[in-house]
Amino acid sequence: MTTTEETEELRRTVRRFLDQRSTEAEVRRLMEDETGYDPAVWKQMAEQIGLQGLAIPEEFGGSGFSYNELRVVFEEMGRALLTAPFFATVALAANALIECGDDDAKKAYLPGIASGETIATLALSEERGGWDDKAVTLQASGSGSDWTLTGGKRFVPDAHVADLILVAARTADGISLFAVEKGAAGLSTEVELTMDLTRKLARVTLDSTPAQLIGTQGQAWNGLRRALRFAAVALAAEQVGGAQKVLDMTVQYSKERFQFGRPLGSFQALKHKMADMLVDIESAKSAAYDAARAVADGDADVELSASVAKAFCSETYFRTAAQGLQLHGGIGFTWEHPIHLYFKRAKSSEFLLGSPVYHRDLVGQALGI
Amino acid sequence: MTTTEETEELRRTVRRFLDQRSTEAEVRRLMEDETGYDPAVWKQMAEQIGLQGLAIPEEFGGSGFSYNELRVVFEEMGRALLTAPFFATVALAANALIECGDDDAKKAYLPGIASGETIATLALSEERGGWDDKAVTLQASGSGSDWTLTGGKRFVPDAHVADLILVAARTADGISLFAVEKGAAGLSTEVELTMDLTRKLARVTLDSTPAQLIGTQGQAWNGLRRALRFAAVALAAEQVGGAQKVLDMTVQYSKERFQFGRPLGSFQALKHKMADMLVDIESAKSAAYDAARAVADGDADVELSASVAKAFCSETYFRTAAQGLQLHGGIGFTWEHPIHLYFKRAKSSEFLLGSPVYHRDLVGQALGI
Amino acid sequence: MTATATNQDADTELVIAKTEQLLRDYPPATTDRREFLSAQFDAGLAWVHFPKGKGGLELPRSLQHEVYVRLEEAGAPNGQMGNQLGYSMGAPTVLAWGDEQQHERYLRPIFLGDERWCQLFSEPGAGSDLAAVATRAVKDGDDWIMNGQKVWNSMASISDIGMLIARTDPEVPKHQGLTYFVIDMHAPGVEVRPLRQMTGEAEFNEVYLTDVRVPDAARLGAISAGWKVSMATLMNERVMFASEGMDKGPVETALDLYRERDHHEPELRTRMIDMWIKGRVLTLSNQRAAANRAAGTPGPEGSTGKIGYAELQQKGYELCLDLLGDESLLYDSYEMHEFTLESLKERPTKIDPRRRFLRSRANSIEGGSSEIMHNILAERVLGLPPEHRVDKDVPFSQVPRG
Amino acid sequence: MTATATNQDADTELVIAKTEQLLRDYPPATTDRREFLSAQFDAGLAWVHFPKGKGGLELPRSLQHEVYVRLEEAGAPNGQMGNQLGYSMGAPTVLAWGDEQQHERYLRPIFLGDERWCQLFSEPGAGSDLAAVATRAVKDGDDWIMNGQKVWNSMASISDIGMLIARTDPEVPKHQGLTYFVIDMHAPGVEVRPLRQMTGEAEFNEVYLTDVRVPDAARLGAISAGWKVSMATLMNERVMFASEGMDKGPVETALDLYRERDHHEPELRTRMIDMWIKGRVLTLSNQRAAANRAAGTPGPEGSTGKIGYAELQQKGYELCLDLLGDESLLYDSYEMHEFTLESLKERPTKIDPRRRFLRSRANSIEGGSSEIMHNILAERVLGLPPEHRVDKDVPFSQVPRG
Repeated sequence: MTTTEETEELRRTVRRFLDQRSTEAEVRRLMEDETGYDPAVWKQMAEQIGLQGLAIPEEFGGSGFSYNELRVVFEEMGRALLTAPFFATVALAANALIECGDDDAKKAYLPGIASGETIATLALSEERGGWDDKAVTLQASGSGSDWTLTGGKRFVPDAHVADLILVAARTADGISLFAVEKGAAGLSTEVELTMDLTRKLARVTLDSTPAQLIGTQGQAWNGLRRALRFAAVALAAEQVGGAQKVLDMTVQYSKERFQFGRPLGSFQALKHKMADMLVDIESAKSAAYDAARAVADGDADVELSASVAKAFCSETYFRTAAQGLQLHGGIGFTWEHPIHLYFKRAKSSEFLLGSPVYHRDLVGQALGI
Repeated sequence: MTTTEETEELRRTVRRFLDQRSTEAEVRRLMEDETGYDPAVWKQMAEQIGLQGLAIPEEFGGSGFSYNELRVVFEEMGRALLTAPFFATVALAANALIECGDDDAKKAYLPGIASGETIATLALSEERGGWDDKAVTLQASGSGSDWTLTGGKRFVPDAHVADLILVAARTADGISLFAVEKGAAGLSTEVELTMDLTRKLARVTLDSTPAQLIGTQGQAWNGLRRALRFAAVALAAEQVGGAQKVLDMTVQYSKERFQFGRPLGSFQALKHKMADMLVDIESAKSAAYDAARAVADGDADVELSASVAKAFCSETYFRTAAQGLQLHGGIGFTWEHPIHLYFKRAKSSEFLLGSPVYHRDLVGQALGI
Repeated sequence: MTATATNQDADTELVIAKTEQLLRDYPPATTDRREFLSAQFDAGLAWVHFPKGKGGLELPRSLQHEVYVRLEEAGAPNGQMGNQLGYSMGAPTVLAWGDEQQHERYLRPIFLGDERWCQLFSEPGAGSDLAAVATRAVKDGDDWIMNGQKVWNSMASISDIGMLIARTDPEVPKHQGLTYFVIDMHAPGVEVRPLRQMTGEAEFNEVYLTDVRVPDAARLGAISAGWKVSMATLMNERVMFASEGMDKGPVETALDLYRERDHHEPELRTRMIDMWIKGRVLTLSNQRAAANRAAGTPGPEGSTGKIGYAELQQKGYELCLDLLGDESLLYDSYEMHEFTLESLKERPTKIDPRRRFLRSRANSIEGGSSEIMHNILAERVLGLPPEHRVDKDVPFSQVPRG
Repeated sequence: MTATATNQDADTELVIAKTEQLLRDYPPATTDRREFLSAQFDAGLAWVHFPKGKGGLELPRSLQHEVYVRLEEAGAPNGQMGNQLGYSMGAPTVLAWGDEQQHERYLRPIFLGDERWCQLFSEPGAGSDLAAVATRAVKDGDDWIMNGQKVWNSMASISDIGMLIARTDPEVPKHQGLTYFVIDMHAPGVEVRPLRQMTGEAEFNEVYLTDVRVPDAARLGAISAGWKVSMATLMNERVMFASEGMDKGPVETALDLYRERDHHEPELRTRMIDMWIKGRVLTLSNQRAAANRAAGTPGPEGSTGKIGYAELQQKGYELCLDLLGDESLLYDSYEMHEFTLESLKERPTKIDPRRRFLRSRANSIEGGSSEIMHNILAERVLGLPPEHRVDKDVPFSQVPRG
């Protein structure tokens, strides 16, 4: 376990980088840009601070740090609304590979992710959405090492720029995981218009597309489910970072904005609302940090911790963003003010990887009720 | 339909009466008294203002007014925390008789209720509680006009002072309603210790107790269910009256109590909380008044209106009482201050006749979801 | 239990008779829009509570409803359509504060749709604190010269007349130095810019005023009486907000979505029921408020409606999104649409719930924020002590702003 | 990834070693309670963060935990038991503000349980506004004469010493005229009356002071320094409140009730899960707060704990009642119990959830109401402007009260 100082040093480094490379102007530029990220920044992230490989094991080209460090990176990215395929690559694809139980696949793909050469993602949901095994209906054809995929996937983060798409599909014995590489025959991707323009989601269409089986046929779900939960912990950290930023903006605004000859922040009703936001965010931090610790420590009930964090932090972020917008008054409702970007990120990240309603249900199952 | 002025005149009359006869000192005296009501006040209510018979049809000795008037009476009684078997007699027993479809029973019992001679109640719940047909398991023995009852009933308002207990029991064809009179063989009652000491609830034990069948054997449930819903509307009106009183007390206190050299009521956070209480109570009034109107008009969906009112007003009253207690600070937590009496009435009346959870479920069924 | 309101019955009969007479004399199918509306104005059926000769009959406002029900049934033109702000807010203000010439000048054109009106109150520095308006109007002979910036002006780009408050005296406390004008939106120096909102479209505008020359005849009420005059406008705005849009609202939308889908987590059923109850109770409250207003005994349920409306919209569309599921990750279009005369006419019946979800965030801000409404309820209804005011007795020019 | 806190490790080892030494030298099974505690005090294991010779070792406070874990395992007596207020609030205050004689006089008797302490701060007119204390202390030779009324004094009926703030100068602003005393609860003129609460029992007392004579030697800190001194006491109170009672709390009670019953409306499952999550997150927050305090980087999660605790208790026991169903219509006993030495010892493990439900209403009032905690978070953590203060620079005698 690292000391607090080391973690905070990492935070300062990442924040400094993002302050310069993920400015509001840059975020807005990428929102309008279909590609949705800046390759130069992507390269710097990998080469200058090694973010993509931070929590990838050293034997697969990473730095071997834990989720205790990685969550700080996601917190800062959430704070800066970083618009890049980092979540897709690191939270989804890298975790899916780490949990796939297939050393060849790890060796084949993780080093490229760690070095920043490979952008990757995970394709799970289909036409009706959903993030559990029932969401996967796409049927793979083939056997042994000879497989093709035909069908569609939706809500796939950054699939349109991915070099590697990990696809969950049905085979005889259950759910299997496949690797599909960019340019594969019959593969096409199409970006959909997202409410949150800072995270691109694409449709993936596969038409007899050759695919590489990862791990054992029919045995992928346990690993995938763990990877999805770990990704949810990363998302919870993002949410906490975004929520803290909204509170900071709101407190700042309420000190500078005068109404009735007084700063807004001197009105007790508003002060108490901001205090509630603070209580909410501090609680969310406790949930997110503990879930990250549980991933790092390999707790037996890590999936429960992940669901708690995803459910709690999702709602905290949304409540915070909604309240922050309200406290900004009219200006907060305009396109030109940044707070709506956080509001939309908050609402969208509620749904991504399963809504709070879904994760609460999982918690109930874990409690046996 | 009456004009607003007539209703308000009735309100003033009832309030004047209760201001004198149901003072806080009197309520506290009756809380500690197992009988739980003052027979002299009961007689005055019937003879001086005719409250018991207000909404009983004229042909059965009442004044033939509607629920539009009766709900005002319950509102005021809720406000004054009247400690008397009025709810049991008028809301439960009289409604059960009016809806029982048995003219002989009406003729036998309603005039006594209207004149104040008969205290009556309805025994439905049993050991496990509950307010629907599943709660009724007590099996009647007999046939024709010759029946006896053996078993227990619980949570029966004021059964220990009732001259007439209407008992729901199972017979061959379903649920039937029976009349059991005071002093009947094998009948005993025992007051339980209630959280809300202003409303007495008793256990009723029946041991081969002779009982008079009311209405058609096995056909009582529809009428009973309607009566329970109408009683719930009366309870909702009580809740609204109690909530308004709590708000009045709280506003008054916050104007008189100084902290930091200012009246409490000048602190914006507290002002907004009281404004929220107001919004809540005004909404509850809309629900309760409309449900009373629906009973008076005989709306086809009157049961839905009743469930809406019971669910909404229950929670409004509790929220209001909890917030009112909070705004009173330490003094509100003491036995000597009256606000805890409202708090306990609020919580208890949530459960009586079915909790908000139960009534919301009924609303869902009515919506077909 | 007998009704005693025989007067009321007679009034209702009169309004119905006059409406039917109007429809007989000017059959909608064969009568030109302006001609019909002009006749309606003359019959006193434009605003029945207005004085005779000024579009009204001096009868209770609640009876206007009887007119509209019958006109709509008969397919007659609607004098509010496309000019809601003029009809609902401009006209009552002109009537209350204008002189005879101004009544003559403005009321009929509003009703005939010859002049559309918009509202120019809010400013970047005057939101909840509306009286902090900084737009300056300086007397210059018989005219006033105006400079300043207004914001949140719906319809401004297609309006002819703007209801505006401006500061005519900065050296007195803020409420005292304001004056109310009805300005010509086509005058030189008036520039209207669309204001894009988080939904993508531009429902509102910003209005920049640069040396705009306004004749003194366009002043409504006395110099420095602007705050009182503006209250007449705002009172009518809140009535509008609290009652609008209840036809196909968030609850019905959610219920449709709920029924379209076959399975749901139990939590969603709970929330669906809860929301349905809240919606029903709000509707009942609005009905009660209307009935009490009609009976001349308005209660607080009038003021509580706006808070409840905003909350229902917001929570309701949040539920809609949860029912939509992952489709809520997407959006229909962020293209920037402006409000035009055409968009006004084709008033879309089905707006995407995700757009409504975003739009609902403004419901607790526009037309008096929920915080301001809470203050009003606490102070005016409950009689709690007013906020400590640092700007009350200080000249506006010396009040801290930011 | 290597730990750098080698100092910390050494400190921990020292504490453990000393504790084990104490247990060897004074085997709990054969050692008298007072003797053991006296030895523990001398070993510096009473309050490890206190100075040497005064019950401590000048080590981080967080290490006290190591002592208690081992003593409890070994069945040793507990020096806090029955005198929590003296141990947790009195001792740190005496240490911080008392002189050498007072350290000598008070610390050891607290730890040995020879003198039980209670707190006499709140008054009927000084609740949230604690500095509005009106109890008067007037100098009379070497003594002070006290008159006034205190309220919400737990343990007062069985205590020997009361921590009291009194007004010694009413002609200066309220925070400036207070002085702190540790008074003899057995002195003539001190009358303790039980204060019955809504649960039926009397957990607290009122204390009436009539011409109570207190020697100047019982004054803690300088004359007029009482406000600052009282802060030392209160800081420790909030730590107590935020961390207590998490063993068999409302969530576990609810889960037991949930599992005992076989069928439930789906809404109750939703709320059960939600409450369980809230409880878990609050526990995590308390752990994080403790870890940050131990690491010397306390964050706001310390101050947020009390708000969260109160809310969890209240909502949690509301859920318990819903799970109990109609049994919630009943109560176990409203008989008035007073707090006695006996009731202190037999600390009941299973209190009826309906009683806990009623008791929970005080959680958001006692020890700093949730409203006050919100002010603190807004002003001290978020740095928002303080409330407008009418009583700040005014002599206490002229501040409006009521």
